[in-house]
Amino acid sequence: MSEFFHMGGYALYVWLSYGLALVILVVNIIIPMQRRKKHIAMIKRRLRRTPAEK
Amino acid sequence: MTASTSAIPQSVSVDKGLEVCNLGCSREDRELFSGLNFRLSSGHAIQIEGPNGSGKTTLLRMLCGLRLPDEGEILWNGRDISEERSAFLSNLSYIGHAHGVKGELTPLENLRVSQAMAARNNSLSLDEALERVGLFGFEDAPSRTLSAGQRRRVALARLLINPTPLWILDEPFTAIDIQGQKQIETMITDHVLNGGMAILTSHHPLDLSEDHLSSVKLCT
Amino acid sequence: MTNASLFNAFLTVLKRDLTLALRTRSEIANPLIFFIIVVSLFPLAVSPESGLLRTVAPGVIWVAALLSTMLSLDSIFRSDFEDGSLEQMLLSPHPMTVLVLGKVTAHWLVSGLPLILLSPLLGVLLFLPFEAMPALLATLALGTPVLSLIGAIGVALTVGLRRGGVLLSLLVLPLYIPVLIFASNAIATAAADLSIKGQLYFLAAMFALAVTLAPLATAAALRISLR
Amino acid sequence: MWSFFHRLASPKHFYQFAGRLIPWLGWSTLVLFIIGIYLGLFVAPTDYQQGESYRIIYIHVPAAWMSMFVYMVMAISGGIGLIWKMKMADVVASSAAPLGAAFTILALVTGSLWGKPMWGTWWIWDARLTSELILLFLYLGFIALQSAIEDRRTAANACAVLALVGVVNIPIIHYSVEWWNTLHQGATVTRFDKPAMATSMLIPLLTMFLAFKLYFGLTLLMRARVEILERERDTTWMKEMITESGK
Repeated sequence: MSEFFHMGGYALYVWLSYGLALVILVVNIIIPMQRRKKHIAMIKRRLRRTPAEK
Repeated sequence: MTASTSAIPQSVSVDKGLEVCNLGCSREDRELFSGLNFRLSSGHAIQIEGPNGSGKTTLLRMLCGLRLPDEGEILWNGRDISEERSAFLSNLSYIGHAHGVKGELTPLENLRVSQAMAARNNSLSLDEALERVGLFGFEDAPSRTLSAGQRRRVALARLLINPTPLWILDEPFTAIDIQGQKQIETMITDHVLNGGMAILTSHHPLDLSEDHLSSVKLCT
Repeated sequence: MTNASLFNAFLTVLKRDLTLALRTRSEIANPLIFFIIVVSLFPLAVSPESGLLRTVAPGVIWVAALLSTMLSLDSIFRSDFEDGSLEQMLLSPHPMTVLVLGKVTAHWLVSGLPLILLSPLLGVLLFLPFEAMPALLATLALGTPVLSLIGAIGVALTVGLRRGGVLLSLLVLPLYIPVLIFASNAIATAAADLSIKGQLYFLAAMFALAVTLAPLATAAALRISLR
Repeated sequence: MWSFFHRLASPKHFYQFAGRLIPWLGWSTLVLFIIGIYLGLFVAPTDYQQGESYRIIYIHVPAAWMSMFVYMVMAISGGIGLIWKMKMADVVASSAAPLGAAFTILALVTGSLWGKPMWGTWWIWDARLTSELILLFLYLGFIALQSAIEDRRTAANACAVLALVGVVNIPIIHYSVEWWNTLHQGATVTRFDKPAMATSMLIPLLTMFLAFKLYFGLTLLMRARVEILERERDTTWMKEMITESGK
């Protein structure tokens, strides 16, 4: 198994690129989620302050 | 928010002239005005009144096609102005708050430029036009040496050399002295009385009879 | 709107912009002085040794020409935007693309042409071989109009902004890269006494593309910025 | 079919439609990624020439392809927003820009990581990497222009013009960089194009291509929904939806 991680001597490059890819892909999913929560919370707060006129 | 329009005499020909149907505009998410309806036909003027920030200038810019309406449409002779752009523009003269007179050029040069840019020119000579707006003797001085009021008169002189039926003027009387205002007022009333159209934003009273003048009020 | 009055409008805009530029003479001189200063920085920064300077001369002259055109781009629409004459041009019945072409030609005459006339002097400063001088003039003659035309698109997009200067370079420089590649390479090839017909054809093709398409994009961008 | 697109033009329908689609997209992207990476790292044989380092292409090539693809999406949706005045097209274009920039950065870094063992330096002015770098400048210009203009509609229209001008220039830039590269580098440097791929190497690549595409769809819809939340926060339909479902 350790031979697998060794990647024939290129471990640094292969794992660095896969690691970076993972980071970029995950970050690009987390950011929208957090902004979504923030916006929904903001809208809710505004709704509580001005009761939605029926 | 809606605009109230005092009674506008319905002229005979239905679709001649400018017609605004259900015009609305919102800036960012603040609604400036909506549901605006009025018609302007030859021999009429409309004065647009409203407090600051009620969207008067934005309305004028929409009427001359500089800004697309958010809702509703503007028709010239029955056709939407964005379709018949150059036909509409050759019948329109617009003088905005920034009146477009180059400081480095003399009044004569400024007029010569706008003469070449217009579709049709009439026989009035440039000197005569400048004289009529009270700029006799200032023809060759660089415009930046003139006062703000004098510079605005150079812009108003443009109206005389390009005979377009529709005038759209944004606060035409700003920075102009009493005597000058008289001259410009007669200019506008003469234009309207012999069949022209004018839309202006100004609180200056125009001595036009009821069937030649109406007003559109924008309220916030 | 006969095309006589259209051509007349084009000429009027051209004459107007030229008189305006000639009346504020410093606006013409500054980019040229910048052009000379930037080129003379390289011998100080790199090395005064002629062999090295000769190899970098084409690239250095062209990068300096590019940057000095960037400097003078802002003057195409900025003053007209501020005093309202740009609005008047948008509201003229003549098609805006023709008027934009007039303004860009005036800008080129004021900024591009002096660059071309000045460049042999800078070629001498950087020991550019004599055979490469015609190539230098030819590439600048074909290239600087493209710089003005594409630059006009960037200026039209940023004319509404208070400080659009740096943003303008970020928008426009990537689009200048093809011209830079073919022009500086043409001069280097000419310095080695080889034929540069291919590069000049490419530059001419880019010029033709820019002359036809760029004014359309500039007119659309102006209409958007003046909303 | 046309009415489907027409309904998508309304923020309300787009928001709900995207909301239903996102879970499906999310799971299928995850599954595809797992398969692709498993195939790429475990199953694909080692390359006789480059050894294990060639496995980086399973990230680099799809990312490079996506960076071009996203710019096309931006230009097309910007164009639609400009011509037909569709607000949703502007939302799609502005949501796609940061994703495109992320893909370009990913392609650049993995490209230099892949090149390091071969050339011994972190960066080499190879034709493909240089075009990728210039594409990054185009993305940064787009994002900078978008944040510089306050009014949302003007910003969207201005960026649409920039994207259309950019998309016309991308092939010109690409071929002039290629031509410039052949002049200076000559053919000695091993060409960057994919070596004749054994099928066992090709399958992971195609899986990763698909995974990246679905991933792009997923994040684009997520970002677009957030943009709609921001733009439509005062509309009645948004308020009702928030109060009634709270999601």
